[in-house]
Amino acid sequence: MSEKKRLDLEYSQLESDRMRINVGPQHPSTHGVLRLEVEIEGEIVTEVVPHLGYLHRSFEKHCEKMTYPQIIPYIDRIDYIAAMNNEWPYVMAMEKLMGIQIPEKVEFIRVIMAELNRIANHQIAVATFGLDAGAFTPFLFFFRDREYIIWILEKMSGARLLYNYFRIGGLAGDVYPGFKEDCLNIVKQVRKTNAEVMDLLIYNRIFIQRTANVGILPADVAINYACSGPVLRGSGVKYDLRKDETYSIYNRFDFDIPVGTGEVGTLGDCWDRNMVRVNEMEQSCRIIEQAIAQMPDEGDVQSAIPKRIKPPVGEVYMRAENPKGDLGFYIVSNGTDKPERVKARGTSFVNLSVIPEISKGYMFADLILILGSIDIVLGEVDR
Amino acid sequence: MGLLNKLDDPYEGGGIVLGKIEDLLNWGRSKSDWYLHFGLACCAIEFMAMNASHFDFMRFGTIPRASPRQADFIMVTGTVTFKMADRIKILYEQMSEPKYVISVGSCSNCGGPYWEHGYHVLKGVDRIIPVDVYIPGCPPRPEAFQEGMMLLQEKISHQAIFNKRKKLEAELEK
Amino acid sequence: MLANEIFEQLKAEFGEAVIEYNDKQPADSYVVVSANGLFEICHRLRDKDDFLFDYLMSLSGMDLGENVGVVYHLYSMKHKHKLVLKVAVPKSDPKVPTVETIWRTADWHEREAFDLIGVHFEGHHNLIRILCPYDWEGHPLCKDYETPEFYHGMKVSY
Amino acid sequence: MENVNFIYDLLGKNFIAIILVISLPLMFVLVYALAAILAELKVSAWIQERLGPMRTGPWGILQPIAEVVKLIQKEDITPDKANKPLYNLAPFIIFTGAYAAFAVIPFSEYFVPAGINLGLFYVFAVGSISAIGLVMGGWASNNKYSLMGAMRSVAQLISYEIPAAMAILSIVVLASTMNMQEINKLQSGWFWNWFIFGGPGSITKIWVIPFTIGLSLIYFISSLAETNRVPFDIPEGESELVAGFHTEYSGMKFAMFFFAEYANMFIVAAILATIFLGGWNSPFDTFMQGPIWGAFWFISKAFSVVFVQIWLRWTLPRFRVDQLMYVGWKVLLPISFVCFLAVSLFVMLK
Repeated sequence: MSEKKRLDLEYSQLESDRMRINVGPQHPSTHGVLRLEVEIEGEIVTEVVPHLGYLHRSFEKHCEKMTYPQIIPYIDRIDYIAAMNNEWPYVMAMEKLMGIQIPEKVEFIRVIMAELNRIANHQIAVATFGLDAGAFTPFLFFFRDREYIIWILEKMSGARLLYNYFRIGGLAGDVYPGFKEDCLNIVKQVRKTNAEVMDLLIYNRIFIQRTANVGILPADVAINYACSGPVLRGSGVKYDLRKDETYSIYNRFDFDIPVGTGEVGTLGDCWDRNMVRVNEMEQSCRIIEQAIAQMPDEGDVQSAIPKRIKPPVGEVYMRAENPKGDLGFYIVSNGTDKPERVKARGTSFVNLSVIPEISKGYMFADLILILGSIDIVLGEVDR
Repeated sequence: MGLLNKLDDPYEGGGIVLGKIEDLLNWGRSKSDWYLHFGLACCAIEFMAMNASHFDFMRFGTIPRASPRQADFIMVTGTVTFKMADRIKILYEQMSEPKYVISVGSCSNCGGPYWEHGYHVLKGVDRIIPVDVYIPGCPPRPEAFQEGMMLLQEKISHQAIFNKRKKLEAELEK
Repeated sequence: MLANEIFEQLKAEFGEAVIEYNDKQPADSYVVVSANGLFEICHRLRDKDDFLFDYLMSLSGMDLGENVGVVYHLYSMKHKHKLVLKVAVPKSDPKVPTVETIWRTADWHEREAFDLIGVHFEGHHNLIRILCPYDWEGHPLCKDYETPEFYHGMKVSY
Repeated sequence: MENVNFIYDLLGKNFIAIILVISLPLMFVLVYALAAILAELKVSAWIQERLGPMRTGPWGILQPIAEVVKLIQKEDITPDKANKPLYNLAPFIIFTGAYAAFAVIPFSEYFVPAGINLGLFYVFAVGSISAIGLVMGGWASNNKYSLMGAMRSVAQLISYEIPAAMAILSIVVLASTMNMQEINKLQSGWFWNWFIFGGPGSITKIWVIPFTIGLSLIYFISSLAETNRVPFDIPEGESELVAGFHTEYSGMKFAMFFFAEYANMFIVAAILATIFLGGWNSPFDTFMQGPIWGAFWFISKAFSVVFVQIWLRWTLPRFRVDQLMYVGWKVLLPISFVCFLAVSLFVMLK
């Protein structure tokens, strides 16, 4: 028997008593009202049981009772951090179901809005991830920038957080004068802050020690769990709906899909997932710049649609690349102005289900980081 | 004894000494409010923005505390579901007196957009815990948070510590 | 591979268990299979080299009035093709075999469908409620669901 | 050697004088803690492009006072299942540990509360008392988070005392005394006489300077761990353990933890200032040297160290518990041994 095996055996006989602790629903770093029932042995996590539903707001019930345009505000409230991106798959699904052609300018504005919101979402994700690791200041740097993005979105839609801006067949309003300059300024500011945070947080030695080789998610496990977005890409799978299942006008832009590289640790660890988000901000900046350059100045922002939206009997499943992964809507229409069934495939709901799998055997402090690296939003988990 | 009575009389006039002490104590409580680090839903994101550099909630003297024992007030930021309602009750009971509640957003005020068909949504957090200040909006803007915080501070600074009954009667007469 | 080709191949292999193929919809076409053969079909869909449906996008429960249905949206990371599977079982005996051993992601989706619609997934290792509280009564997304008046002493309706 | 204490000189060594000598550090602790709390709020705000408390007095300078006024009024909760005697005793023990250490801190040439010869030894002995308080409070709270926080903090305190003690021991070897006042007196003159630069001596000391600077860094890092500051704040790491060992404490008992934390910060800063940075000595020989100036120099040096502690807190992420142990036992301890060896060699050759 080798020395290592002997030690392992000895260790396995040295089991101490296990302790079950409840993390949440009120806990500073569960990102909302998630409850994790954690079994720990000393500091080592041996079992994690997530309990959801503390924010179950009966979204799908509401959809059955509302008319199609009325559903959009509820969709904002699913993933309230990236509301613009949320609305997109729903309106695309409706347009596909009803066969509506939308004007070109609308596509451009939608792309810019979605990418701006993607940056804002990733800023929160990286900021709170830093907060989980104990670094408070990057959080505020990111929030300072996010505020500038929010100002643009507010000028466009009138709301700071939940926009209700994408409508079936178009948009709620046209761009305001000076929109292009604002966007270009944001891009500059985002790049500047990213460079700053690279030094302060991402390549900080303590941060690397904390996050590298922690919470490793192999690619096959990630696919089997149907993870998507940065969680899947962090494991090295080049899968992005904007390229793989090109929707809207994403084929006109030149951008890369950042994937995890295992630069400082193992492929698919927390650091990789976080780094994918940071790199995606840069790619979003590129898309915004190109879209601003190509965007037509003139044009309608609403195509002609019937006043009362009554799609034909049928069903459609449409998904789009949300900042957190692919958000899908399964809409079943029964021919009236209210849907028969709307099912939202919550990205965070699916991504979170991988937690019990990848957090076993790590320290309790790592569990918090793994949770943070998955970037969940509880509104989407519980719907 | 006329002078003394004027200075410190629990039954007549406020009393200068007690009144001043009361002012000091109220000042301390109103200027130093530690809130429970606790977010429920969409409003919590706006509350995070509120804490960040642009709006800087800490200007009011608020500090986040993760433990309810050390918190002075709880901000119910978002939709309260039935599954969560039991926990909010527990959290509120764990807080040490004097404690206050700010209900943020339509959802926790009255159920918000989920008032009609939300089978799993509590229609207003005031059904389970007493609320001091309501902040409307879905979600409220950071300016509304500031207003709500100032209202809470004003409420605390006029609270009666001594002569509670007397002040209550005086208010009722109004 | 297109959905109708997949249907042909499945029909050739499983016969009776694959019921029909529908492409008359304005949007997505789908394949209806029977509950008995579901597990084998799913297994074959994942593992056969021509299919390789390794990614379960979504699993939705449906209340169809008399029946309850389950809809599977599949995707292949390699071939980039999609398939919609449907299965319907009577409401009196809503038993569908679980696919959580094929796609681990189905675990929580199935719990959700059980919670909201009341589909019973046979063989699921931990079929308990996921969104509603563990002591909640009824399945809220059923069309005939009636909201309870009180929950733990709290009034439910406005 | 006689230690000068201006209160005894003025009043004689009677009862009132003793009370005065005891209460002066206490008053200092209270005033200092208020200032440090304000500094923490304000410095963090400035680092993060905020303003910090602004609405309590001019520029928010009354904020800590408001906080004390409020904490006095808060309800004092003792959890039902807590071990009540231990639970109630713990904050007092921690505060006592922090306060007792002030007895040997030389504030000025003419004021040190008790100039005992084993000053540094005493500081270390008393500093360990707070570990008992922590584990008492954490265990008696009957809360799992508290227990974990207490366990972590005791492990951390014990392991980081060793490199800190090695660093101090080296200076003791160099100064050949444990009396803090004596150590101060040795460092008089220009700033290159400070022990961070090898202490008083001819130009031949130049090769020992890297080691003494290293020792001061080791002591500073260990002191961060001993006071549970970032990046070693895992006992109360907010994102994991809610509030660590004081999760269940409220009101004045929590305030005592709060005060003790800041008092501890000052003590380690004061020790660092005394043994490495010349204590109450002016950096420029006789310029601005004297009893009052001494207090000024001492307090400003200690405050600079406290400022660096605050600065680090708002800059760095937090270590994990095993990495913390790794840093303590496998990095700091060997380096401190090497430095100790070098310093001893230097003393032998001198």
